[in-house]
Amino acid sequence: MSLTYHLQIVNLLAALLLLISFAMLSQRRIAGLITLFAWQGAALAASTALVAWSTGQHHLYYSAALTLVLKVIAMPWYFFRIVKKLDVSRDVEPMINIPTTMLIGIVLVIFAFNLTQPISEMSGTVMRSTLGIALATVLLAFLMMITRSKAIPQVIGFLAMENGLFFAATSATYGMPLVVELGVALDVMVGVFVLSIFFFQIRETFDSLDLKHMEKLKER
Amino acid sequence: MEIYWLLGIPLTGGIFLALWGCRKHSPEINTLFSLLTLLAAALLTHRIIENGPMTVGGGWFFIDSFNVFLVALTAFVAFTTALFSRPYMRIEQEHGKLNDKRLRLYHSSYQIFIFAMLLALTTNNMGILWVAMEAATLATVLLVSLYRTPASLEAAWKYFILCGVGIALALFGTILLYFAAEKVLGSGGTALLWTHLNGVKTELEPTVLSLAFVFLLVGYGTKVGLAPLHSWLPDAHAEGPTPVSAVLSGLLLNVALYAVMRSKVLVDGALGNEMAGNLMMGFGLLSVVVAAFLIKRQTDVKRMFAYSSIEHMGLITFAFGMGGAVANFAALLHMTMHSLTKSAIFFAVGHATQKAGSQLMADIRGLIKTNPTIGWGLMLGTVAILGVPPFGVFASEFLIITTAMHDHPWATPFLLLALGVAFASIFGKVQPMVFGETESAKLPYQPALTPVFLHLGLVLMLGLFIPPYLAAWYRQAAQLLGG
Amino acid sequence: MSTGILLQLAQTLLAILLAPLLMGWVNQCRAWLQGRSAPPITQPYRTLKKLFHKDAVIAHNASPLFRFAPYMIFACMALAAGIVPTVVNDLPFSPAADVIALVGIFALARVFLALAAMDIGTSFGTLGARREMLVSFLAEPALLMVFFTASLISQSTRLPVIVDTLAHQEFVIYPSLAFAAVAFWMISVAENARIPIDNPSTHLELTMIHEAMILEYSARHLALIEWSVALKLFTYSALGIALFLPWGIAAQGDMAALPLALLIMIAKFLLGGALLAFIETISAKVRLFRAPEFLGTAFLLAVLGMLLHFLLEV
Amino acid sequence: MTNGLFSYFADPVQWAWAGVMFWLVLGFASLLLQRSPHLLSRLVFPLGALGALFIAGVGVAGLLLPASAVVLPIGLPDLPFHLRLDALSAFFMVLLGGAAFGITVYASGYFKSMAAGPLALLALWYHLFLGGMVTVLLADDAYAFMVAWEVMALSSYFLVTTDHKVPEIRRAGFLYLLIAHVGAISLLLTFGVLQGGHGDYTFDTMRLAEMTPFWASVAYLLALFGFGAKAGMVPLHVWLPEAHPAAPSPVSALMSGVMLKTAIYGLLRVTFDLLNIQIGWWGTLALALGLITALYGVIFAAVQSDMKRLLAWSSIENIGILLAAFGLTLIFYTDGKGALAALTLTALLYHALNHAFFKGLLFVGTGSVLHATGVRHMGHLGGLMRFMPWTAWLTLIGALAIAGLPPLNGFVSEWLLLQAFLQTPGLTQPYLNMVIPVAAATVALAAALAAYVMVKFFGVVFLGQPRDPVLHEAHEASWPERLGMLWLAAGCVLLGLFPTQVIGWLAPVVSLLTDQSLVNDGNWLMLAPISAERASYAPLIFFAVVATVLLLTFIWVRRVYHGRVRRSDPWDCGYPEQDARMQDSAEGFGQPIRQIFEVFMRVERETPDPFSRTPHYHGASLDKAWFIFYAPIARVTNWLSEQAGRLQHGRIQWYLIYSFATLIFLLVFTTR
Repeated sequence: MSLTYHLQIVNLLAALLLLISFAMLSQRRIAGLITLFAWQGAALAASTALVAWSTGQHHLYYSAALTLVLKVIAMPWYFFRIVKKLDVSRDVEPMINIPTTMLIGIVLVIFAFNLTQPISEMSGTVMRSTLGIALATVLLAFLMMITRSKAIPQVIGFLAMENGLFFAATSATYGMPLVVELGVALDVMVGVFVLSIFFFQIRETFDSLDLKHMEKLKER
Repeated sequence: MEIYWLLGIPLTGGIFLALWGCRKHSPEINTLFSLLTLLAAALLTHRIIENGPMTVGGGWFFIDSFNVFLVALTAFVAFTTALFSRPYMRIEQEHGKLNDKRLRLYHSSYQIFIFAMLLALTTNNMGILWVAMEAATLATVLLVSLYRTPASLEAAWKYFILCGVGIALALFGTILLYFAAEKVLGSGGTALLWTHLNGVKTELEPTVLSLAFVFLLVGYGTKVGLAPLHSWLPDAHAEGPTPVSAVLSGLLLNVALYAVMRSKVLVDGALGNEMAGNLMMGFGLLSVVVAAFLIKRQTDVKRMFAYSSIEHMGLITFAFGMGGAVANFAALLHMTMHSLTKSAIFFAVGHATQKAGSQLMADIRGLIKTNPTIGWGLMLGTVAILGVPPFGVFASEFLIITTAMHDHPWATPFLLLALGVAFASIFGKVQPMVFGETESAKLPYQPALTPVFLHLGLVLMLGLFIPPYLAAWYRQAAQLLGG
Repeated sequence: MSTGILLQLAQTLLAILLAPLLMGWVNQCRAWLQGRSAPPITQPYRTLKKLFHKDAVIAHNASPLFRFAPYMIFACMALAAGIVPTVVNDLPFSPAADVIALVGIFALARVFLALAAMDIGTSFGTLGARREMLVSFLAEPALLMVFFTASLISQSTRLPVIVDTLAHQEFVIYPSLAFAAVAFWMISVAENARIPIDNPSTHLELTMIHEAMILEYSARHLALIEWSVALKLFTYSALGIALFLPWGIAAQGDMAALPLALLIMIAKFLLGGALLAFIETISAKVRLFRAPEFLGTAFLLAVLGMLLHFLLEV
Repeated sequence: MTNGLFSYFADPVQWAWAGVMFWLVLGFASLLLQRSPHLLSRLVFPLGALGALFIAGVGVAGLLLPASAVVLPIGLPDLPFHLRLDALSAFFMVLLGGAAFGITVYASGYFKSMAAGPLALLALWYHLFLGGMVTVLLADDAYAFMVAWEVMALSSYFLVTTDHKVPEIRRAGFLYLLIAHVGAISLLLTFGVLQGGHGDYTFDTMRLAEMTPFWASVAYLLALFGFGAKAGMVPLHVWLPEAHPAAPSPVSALMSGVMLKTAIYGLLRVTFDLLNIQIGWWGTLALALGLITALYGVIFAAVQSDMKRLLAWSSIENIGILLAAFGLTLIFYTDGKGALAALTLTALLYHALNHAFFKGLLFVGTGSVLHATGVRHMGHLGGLMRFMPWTAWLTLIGALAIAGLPPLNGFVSEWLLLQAFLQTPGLTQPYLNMVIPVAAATVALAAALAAYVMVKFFGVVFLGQPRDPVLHEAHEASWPERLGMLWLAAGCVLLGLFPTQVIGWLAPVVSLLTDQSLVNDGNWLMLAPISAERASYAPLIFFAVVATVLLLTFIWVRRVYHGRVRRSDPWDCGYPEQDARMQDSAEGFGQPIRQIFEVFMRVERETPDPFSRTPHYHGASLDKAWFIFYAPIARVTNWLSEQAGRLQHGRIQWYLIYSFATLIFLLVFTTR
């Protein structure tokens, strides 16, 4: 009986995840973006922990903790620092204007649900539509990367994508083997580290993090 | 046992070089570690020749004839590249393009990169495979931006973002794979082990696997450089230091394709239809054609050969897509030939550009006069990569094209067109670089040409004679890939 | 066989000796038709005699080829004359060269003449050589086509066989041969440097072809060339006769017919010469640039004749 | 009877391979001899020539002995090199060896003055080239064939670009290699069609493979394209007039004389041997292409002013004639007229052999001229007969032979071909009956034009007054060069005088391909292919008569009249001053042809204005095929590559969109 509660809560969290993705899609200010990213991480961690508790998959606790530490505390803090250091406060107007982006996003969500419908049918796990939501999150993050024309938002989009994947891994399949998850986490960490190096390099070379400076390499 | 050596040596090498810093002898040490890796690889290969495929470390590592020759190839090219990079990077340093800090970074991440690739090749776990691929990307990102020029930074950024996204999609594919697998194998560690998956591939859920394969193909395909996911490749290959271009073109692409093939085997088993094959043929053909036409407009020599890598990867993918004993055999052969030849070309090009102080082909003239060995190296390498016998690249192209004509005639016009255009473009641009008059002086130092001619010699030999055991590997591997 | 050899030699000699006579006859007729008082019919012989007795004057830079050419040309023409059946039909040489080879012989002679003309390196020599080759490259295939028509009818490219079929089988009317005859006429006019293509009796620089080539020759060389020109005319006439009115040529090996054949032959030649003179008189020389059109027409007619053969006679 | 003589050749194919190996060793040895150019020219090339002679000998043996095969331990794992020496290969080996011997002997004198380093490389490529060609003839599986084929192309490319400092030569080499490569790919496709599947590429399996007419035609067309590209068939000929002149003369001689024949060999091999069905329209197509090629080639040869280009164009003409003969053979063969097919095939092979000799001779002749004067443009030559008589007279033989004049060899093959054309009433399709004699007319026209071309070539280069004062210093060719030319000239004469014997040697080849052989109805000195009644030609009698008459006349003139000669200035209608510039220039000599056939050309003229102090005339007749076929291709390619270039315009967002779109597309595509 309690399962249904968890189920509902996890579904709620999933919905929250999706909502946050939309919010990120519409968010112009970088600071806000980072906050939203942190919240997304939090939701993810919560859902992971819940799944772990409800299904007794103990290694999921680790990944929940990992998520909490990395995506809710470390990275946002780190990003805030970078933003402060490089004082890049506002994002410029995105490539496609917000309402259009939203519309596209909604279409994507429907597409994702349709796509995962047959799979969710046969899913043995407690969650039914979480896979769909995960895919939707991934696609929305992808969309966000496309629309943003500055370095940091793009990276945040990238990490949001990672979140979606994590959610898929945990909720739809009770988590990958631990080694894999650790590896993934390691990669993400290193990735962020490398990125931060990049930010400084780019900054000192182009004295801005605007991607429009980085369109020199092309076929002329 | 050898497997641990194989992985341990480059890892320690990376860490050691990172800590050791940039002393006088770090290039030599780099070479030394690569040599040791090569030895370990040789031992492993020997072992495999002795007693066939094996799983090591509780099934975490799996070596069969498919990946063992890739391991050997990787170790070999890594070693020769290290040989080449020793004098090359020295000169770069003298030219003041690099300082000690970056050289240290270069050496350590070079080793890490090798480690990542070897891990990706030898692991039995699809998840670890993904991790290793991502690690390889991360290791090379900073190498691409080593010069800190705007161009190199831009290239590195695109490389990172595009490959990152791609690899993320691949992760989703892996998750789906796991999702399908755990129903059969039960959750836990074993569900991602390729050997287990391969055992039960017929029982895996087709719809999920077809979905998974799309993600895996798009994901790893980005790293293979299949059009239209190839956009990062020319930038990354052209802007990094030449040794890095050599290993990227010669090795990383192979590893990515290896990942695709591992998943294709599973998907074919599960679906029992041509879906995966057709997708790969489509991507391959598209890449060949697009690359050929893009080659035509190049002015930067490294960029041009980067596109040529796309073309050849497309050809290999196409061949794998066709499937069947002959095509797979040809594709494996072509993998080998391409990495040997392309790296050799990059070595020669590296010296040439270093001498001319520019990568623009218009600035490089009359090599045959200023330095005959480099000139002939470049000329013969180009001829080889363009698929002119008796060089080995032709052997595989021969098999691929004839098989295509026999099994999929509709594809051959595109191949004919693309190969013709590519030939015209590349040769037409290389010829004046090698031949003709020039007033530039001779090369001031002795270039490291052993690697160039070692590779070309091998390619020439393989074009005329393939040792029986090598052929045996190829055949087994082809079998394994569903020949 | 031995009689064959004898006949062959006899006929060849006859041709060589009588050729200038034909030339003389044509000139005489021309003169009559133009109302001039004619030179004696033996005039060509006198000219040859005179030329042979003179000292040869040769340009400083003449190469051996220049002096070798006249003999070569003469030899070729002699062989040609030997192959074409004029009086008798059974000739031992004739297997040596069929009609295609005959064309080859003419070509050989022509090439040598042209080369000799270019040897001295005068403006006129080269000009003449060029024009000669221009005329020939259209005339030669046309001639070949005429021969083809004849040999398609007779299933053979050997002249004796052709003559045999046409003269000694039962009489058939071949429309194709009519076309061929017209073509042949135009060709032989061009090949023998007669009006309307060329005028043998002028040295007008701008119009001459044949004469321009032999400007530098003198004395015995010139004599040989003039003689071979006469021989060429003779051979062409003989060819025309053999192809288009072969009746009267003695069939293989009946000696009885010989005297008659001889008479008929002479009559034919007289007629032919007169006809040539007549046509030359009534027609005017065409501009050089028209020459290709003229010969192109001949070529077309010849091919047409051959097609007609396939349409009507097969 | 000769069997006994050659019986101790255990296995000709092995001897042939040994010859190839010998050449390869020689080539790589020459790299070591870089220090001593004398050894290179005095030792390596003569040895190579001996190798050529040996190959020719092996070829003769192969003609007399039954076919022999060998499998080498190299090649692909499942596909070692299969070599086989049957009559067809043997004949072409005789051709190759015979021509290559003379040319290589010549080369040993020609390259005397070259610097050591380049000479060593040249020697390497030269012998690789020879070896490659022989291997092409020996190959008995697709892989060996393609490898040899491309080695031949590559080495000849490096030979063509020997003088790579000159941009035009680089361009020529590039064009050559490009078209060769495209042709090679289409050959690959041919073999792809022919192969039995599951990677069995030996010719034996191809011979057995059953084919539907459709696929057989596909294979044939691909082969025609591939080999046509190598042979210089219009419109794939554009590389030939560029590449052949660019190469050093002995190499041009090899390429024109021998390499082009390998394409003919391949065409015969694929059509008559590998494909086991033939279709009539193939022949008609080949015939048409051949005639076009022949006419096109000779017309352009007539308007050239560079002597080597002129010869190159004339090679195109001869290839056209060979193609036409090939087509006619196919027509007869598919019509079940075995004997006539045999006749035509004989003509084809004979002409191939002849062309190897006289074209080789002419090219090396121009080589000597080039050495003596350093001039290729005929507008600056002339009067060389007086300074280099050997070269002149020997070249004259070649010129007369290629002009198809009796009693030399060129005439024999033309005679045979025309005879074949005359036999068409035997055919069943009525339309062919009519078309083919017209084709004969075209061949005759081409032959006549060839005579025009040769008069121009020889007359302008060797006769007349030197158009340039420097020509007075022109020196005669060196002895090895003379010997080489002598050999080739002797070939022209002998092949012309003894056709019956030659046809006897051709018999095994002909019977191999057409299951019929040509019976000579005449005796040993009379050639009568069908029947003595129908046609006959006896070059020996012919020659004897001409010679005797000539001698008699000469003696008679000398005996009866005095032989006095007075030297003076040329008369030339009494014009006072004579000037070398008053002779016809090369352009002038070609002018009538240009006027008549201007439709095929794009003519560029710049005529001087009447008042200019230094009048200058320039005229060039460009090949229209280039503008019709190649320029558009280039344009389309450029346009496409521009479109492709737009994909790559630097904005990372767009790149992401590509990935995104691809992903979505695939997802939709797969789930449907």
